[in-house]
Amino acid sequence: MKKVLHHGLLRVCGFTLAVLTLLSGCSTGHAAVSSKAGSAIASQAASAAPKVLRFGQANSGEPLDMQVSTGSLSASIADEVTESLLRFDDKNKEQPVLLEEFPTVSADGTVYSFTLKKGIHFTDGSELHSSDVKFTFERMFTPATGAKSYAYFNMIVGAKAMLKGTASELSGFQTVDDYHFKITLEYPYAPFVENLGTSYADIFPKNACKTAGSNWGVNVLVGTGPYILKSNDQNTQAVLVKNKNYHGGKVNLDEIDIIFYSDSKTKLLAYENGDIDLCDLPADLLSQYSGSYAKQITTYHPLGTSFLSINLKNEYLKNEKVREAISLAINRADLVKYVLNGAGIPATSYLNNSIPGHDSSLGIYEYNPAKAKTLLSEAGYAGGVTIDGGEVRQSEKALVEAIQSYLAEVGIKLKFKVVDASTWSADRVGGKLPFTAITWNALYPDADFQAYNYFYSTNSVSKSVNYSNSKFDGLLDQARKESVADKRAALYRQADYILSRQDYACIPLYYPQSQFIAKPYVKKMAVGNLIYHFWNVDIDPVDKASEKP
Amino acid sequence: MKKYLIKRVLLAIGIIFALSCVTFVILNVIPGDPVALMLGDNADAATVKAVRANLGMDKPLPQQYLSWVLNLLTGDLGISFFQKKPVLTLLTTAFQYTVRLATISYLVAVVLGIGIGIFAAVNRGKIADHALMALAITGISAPSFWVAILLQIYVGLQFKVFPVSGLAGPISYILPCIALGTRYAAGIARITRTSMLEILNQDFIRTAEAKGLSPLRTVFIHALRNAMLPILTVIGTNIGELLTGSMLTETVFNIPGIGKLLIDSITKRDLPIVQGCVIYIAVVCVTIYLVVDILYAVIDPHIRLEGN
Amino acid sequence: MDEYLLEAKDLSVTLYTERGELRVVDGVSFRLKKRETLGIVGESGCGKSMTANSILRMVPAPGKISGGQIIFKGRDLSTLPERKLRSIRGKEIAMVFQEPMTSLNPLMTCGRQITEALRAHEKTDAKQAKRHALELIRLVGIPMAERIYESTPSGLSGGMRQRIVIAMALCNNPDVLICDEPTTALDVTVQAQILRLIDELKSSFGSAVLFITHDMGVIQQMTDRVMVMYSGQAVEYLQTEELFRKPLHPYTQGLIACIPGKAAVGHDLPVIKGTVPTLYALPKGCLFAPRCPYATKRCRCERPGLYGAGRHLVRCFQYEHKEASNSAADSGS
Amino acid sequence: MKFKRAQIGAVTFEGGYHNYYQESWRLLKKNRIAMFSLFVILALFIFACFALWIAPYDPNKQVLANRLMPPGPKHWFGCDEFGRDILSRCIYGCRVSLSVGLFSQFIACLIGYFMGVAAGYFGKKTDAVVSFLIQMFSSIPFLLLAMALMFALGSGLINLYISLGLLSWAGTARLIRGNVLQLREREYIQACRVDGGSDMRIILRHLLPNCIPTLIITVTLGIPEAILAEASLSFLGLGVQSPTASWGSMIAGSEAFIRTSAFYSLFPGLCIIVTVMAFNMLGDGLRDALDPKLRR
Repeated sequence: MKKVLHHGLLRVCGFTLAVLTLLSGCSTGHAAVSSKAGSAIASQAASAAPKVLRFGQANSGEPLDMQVSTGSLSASIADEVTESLLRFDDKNKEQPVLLEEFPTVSADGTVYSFTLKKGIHFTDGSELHSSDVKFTFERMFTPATGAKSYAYFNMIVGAKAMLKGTASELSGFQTVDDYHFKITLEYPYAPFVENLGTSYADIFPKNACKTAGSNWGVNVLVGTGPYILKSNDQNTQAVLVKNKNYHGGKVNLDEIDIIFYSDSKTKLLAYENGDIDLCDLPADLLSQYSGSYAKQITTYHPLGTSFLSINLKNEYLKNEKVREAISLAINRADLVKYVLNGAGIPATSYLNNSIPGHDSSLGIYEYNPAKAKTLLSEAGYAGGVTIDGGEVRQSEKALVEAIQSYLAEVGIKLKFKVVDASTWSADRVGGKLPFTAITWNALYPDADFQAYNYFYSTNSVSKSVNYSNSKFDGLLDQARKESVADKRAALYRQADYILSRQDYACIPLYYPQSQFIAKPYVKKMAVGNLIYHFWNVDIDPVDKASEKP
Repeated sequence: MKKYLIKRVLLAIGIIFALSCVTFVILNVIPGDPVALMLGDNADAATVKAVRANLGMDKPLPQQYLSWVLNLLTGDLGISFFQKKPVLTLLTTAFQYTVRLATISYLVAVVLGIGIGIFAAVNRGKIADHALMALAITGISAPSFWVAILLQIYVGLQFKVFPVSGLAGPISYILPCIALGTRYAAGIARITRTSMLEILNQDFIRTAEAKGLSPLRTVFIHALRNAMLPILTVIGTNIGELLTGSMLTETVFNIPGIGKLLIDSITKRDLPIVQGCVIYIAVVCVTIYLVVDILYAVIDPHIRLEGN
Repeated sequence: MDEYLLEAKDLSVTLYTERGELRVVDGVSFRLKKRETLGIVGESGCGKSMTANSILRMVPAPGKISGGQIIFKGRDLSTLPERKLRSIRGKEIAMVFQEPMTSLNPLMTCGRQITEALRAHEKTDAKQAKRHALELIRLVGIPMAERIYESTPSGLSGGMRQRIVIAMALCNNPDVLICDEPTTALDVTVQAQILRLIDELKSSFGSAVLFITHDMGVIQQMTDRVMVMYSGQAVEYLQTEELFRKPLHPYTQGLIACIPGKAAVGHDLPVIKGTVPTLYALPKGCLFAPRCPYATKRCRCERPGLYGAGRHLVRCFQYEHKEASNSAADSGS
Repeated sequence: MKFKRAQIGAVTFEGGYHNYYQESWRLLKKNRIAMFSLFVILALFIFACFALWIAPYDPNKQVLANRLMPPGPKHWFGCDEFGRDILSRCIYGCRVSLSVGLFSQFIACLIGYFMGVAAGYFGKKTDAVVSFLIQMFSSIPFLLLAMALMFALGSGLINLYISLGLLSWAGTARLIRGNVLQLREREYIQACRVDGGSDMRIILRHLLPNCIPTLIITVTLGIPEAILAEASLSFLGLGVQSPTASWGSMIAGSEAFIRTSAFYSLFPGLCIIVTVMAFNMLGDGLRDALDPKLRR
């Protein structure tokens, strides 16, 4: 007995030793999670205090190099530091930023000419030249970079050769002088200028980026944007400070602290507790806050559609009648009202209602369980069907559970697993997933992204959809080359109808509404489409002082 | 002695090696692919393949493992798939948080647990004893993540004094430490009480009383010292767990410690980090046990060095 | 009557157990003069140790002193505040216990356990305390006092440990030393040594001794007067010499008869038939009646009082008529 | 959490097995807390077995109009975010928790016994290998391994049994090994070996009965650990499959509504506490009753 006891005593000694060693080993870098500047404000007079916005969001866990990263979380930070040639404003309208004006396009739609604004400087002091733009695109197509979103730009002549490693220069990029350059495409591609306005085309300074090497986007990020990346530990927070020489005019805030919260409930608790000034409010928490915090909540409608993504190679789902029956069995109005706390608009077709090409004349999909049952027996499944093997991410769990219950009423039994994102991604890319739910967001108001990237026959395989309708594909191809906006919209309207009303190749559910919650002293905050931009936001020091007890 | 030492060190290395091997296999067997996730919802099979090759994931598993081990021997744990940072840096940062949280909450748990245990033992059979022990058994029975959530809402937000997340100032340690420490405090209180009762019934306590010593002195100097040994066994065996097992508490309180890093990395299949964490944890645990066992053998020569 | 150092008056101890209240000591009275040795003798479970423990109010947990007084130097120890009582424990009244193997703290050096007792009552510096302790260790007949002083009890034999306990008890020059079966757990040879030690120290320290034992030989050797206990009651008070010469109570007679050597050679050792009654079910009449060879009908119905005169009191109806006007309280005179 | 103090030594059945267990049962019966816990556990088992008849509603039936309805006469525990009856889900959740506890510990007990016996009985290389495995399994956090295994096997009840069972055998094995080391030296085992009794026979006929008290205690104290682990895994979304009701997943689901509908979180939480407490207290009682050292 005594022997055993001794053991415990010694174990404690051992532990203490180990801890001491470790503590002494890692005593550097006491990262403070909540902002030190926050407390500084309280101690100073309101007027003299620096304006600091504390923004809470999930940690992307990715670098801020938007060629390597894809998520909106990274973009919300990166876009304040690095800018693309053009950008989409809070109302999702594209505006030139680094350019004097919109680029001009040749008659055949393949050559674009650009004029850079003069006197724009990166925050490392170097001036923005055509060479930086060229470097940016060449970096994107160099395989070693590991860029992930090159598909938006690989119609540039020479891009594919670079990606294959057979060329080291982008032949479709012609530098005219320091401020003028031309880009040639392989074929006419209408959304090209829009793609240039996304974060994926952020322009990097050639020298700074080369010097930083593998640290680019990790510890170092230099751009032309309104804020400078002061620190980013990728763990607790990133700190941005004002770029005093911003080419776009005066910057309102002195500092933005982006504090990372992996759990949205914790984030909202921190907001309530006053640890942060601003954060997004997910739909599942809306009912908790819509009462007492109604005035602090702002809603907006991102350019997405939530739908049940179904695999047309599935034994049952390949039957069009089964697909229509599924659509008929779902009460979308109730779904939005109860499951989403009203944060959405019941879908009328696949394309989001703010995207040109959406047909506003269509009504909400019919809810008719009886008809669904009839269709099901017409399809030969009067006894019901069991569709097994679906996978759903945690974020869509509640939604699909509700749909599961609707479908059960008409005799369609859905069986699914809630899996983590990496399992889901891998299984979906494999093309074998029978069904799942997803919200597909466009980067900007154009139907090409929503329709082409998901349902075009070659793309739909890796989405586990396997939709292949030559008429649909043809309409999309045609629209890509069409430069007249109205004509394009008409083509998409037609394609959308085939996809979602005729073939039922997906079961659109709703157009999501998003919301953020901000303290009353946060002024002029607006979000256009998922990515948070702080171009206009300001803090009212007087309001803020009165907020503090 | 020397032989024993060498044997133990070799065993420890063997355990760490075996663990790394098992982790590697498990992580490569489980479904899910970091690359597909990395590429976002717009991923396609061709890009996935290209990026996999870029990360060296297309090579056969034994080769991947071998190169990982070779790098490990040079102190290189690799680069995170997602964050693109050296795994070692990420680990040391995260470990700071975990160690700080674990040490503080465990110290509090030990002091509180022993205090409560003694108090209950001295007041055996009285209402205070029953109440405290009922509390203790509730403490070890309540799921810690639930306690954490309740604390956040009903203590954190109610008083607006304690930050509900993160580890910034001393005050922000209070809630997570309570959430993490309760279970251990309760367990320690239970064993302390049992052990103290056993000792308080012994003859030498009566001798001490007969000497005219104060009750405080009798309880703390005479009884506690003798009762301490089983308590320390419990304290010792839980340390490893605490240093590594606060995943849920860290998640709820948004503390970027080892546990959270691990959960995040597992869900993303960020293999280098997961591997690194497992090795790190195994090294810490195995080292603690090794040091303890060696000290044990040094101090008490009677113990059979061959045995457990 | 200041010649009495310690006086117990009608002392009762009750155990409050879940199954009911047990009177383990029932109205016991005795007196102890300076330098005198009083023996308490009886079978195990008769309440003699409880009596000893109750003097310093050290009755273990479910038990409590439920009646009577313990007068020590004019103060009633049964009601004295705990803090004042502590200044008497180990200082003016000290105890030596039955189990030397477990009476010492296994994790503390012997020296420290002695100095602790010293310093609990006297403000002396560590050096002086150590000197005193070493002196005591030598006094109780331990060779290599220095070494023992520094060592924990783990390596010591029972006899050695008991010497340490005795040294500890005597360190503050107590007026009364309570020895609760100090030799029971020891070998016969060691027993004799310890008894001789107590006897010597008793005279050199001038303490009165309350000696509890079940061993009649020890009683004969050590004590001046004896109280015989049975089932929590005192059944006979008498001078030690009388105990062996002319015991009156049938129980005492039985005890004496049981001493080996007293019985005639070639006969089996006589035994007292039956066993001590369980405290949960005490007989209605005389507690000894079920085992008594002389028991009458009356013995089985009524409880006898203490009868007799002066120095000799007996709880037996046989001696009722010899009752004098004095009560038990006179037994010591 | 390793607070198990079930280190009871090898038992000697002086008065025969029968008397030993009779005596233990007598002691256990005297322990009011343990008997009360036993009663609670039996009640929980009845709930679990007859959930179909006891639960007032179908646990998966959604009535969106009843969303987050507070407790009332129709729904005693209220309704969740899909309008499902929380009481019914708690009753069905009992099934998950108890079965996870029982089956995982049964697996652990089986592996632990044979591993421990192999190590203690055969000694030498077998012992070295088993001791290595025991140490390996003890030097990595339980929950982490459980998570990894759940990822590997996929969520679901059977997988929960397997992964929790595979991970909690080490403690049992260590205790059994100690028991067997003591027993091996006993005369009758030696005699049996000399007589040429087969190893399997000795392991099953002679060693097993002596290890049963240890096994009973480790299983009883292991069940609450397994229940808590299941709750933690379900909380992380790695437990049972949707829409199966489990207390852990209910707490996870309730987290979003805890501010306005505290009852939703409260009931499954209390269910866990009561169940775990009952097993812990029964385990304490069993240990006191079965441990010969504690017998007077």
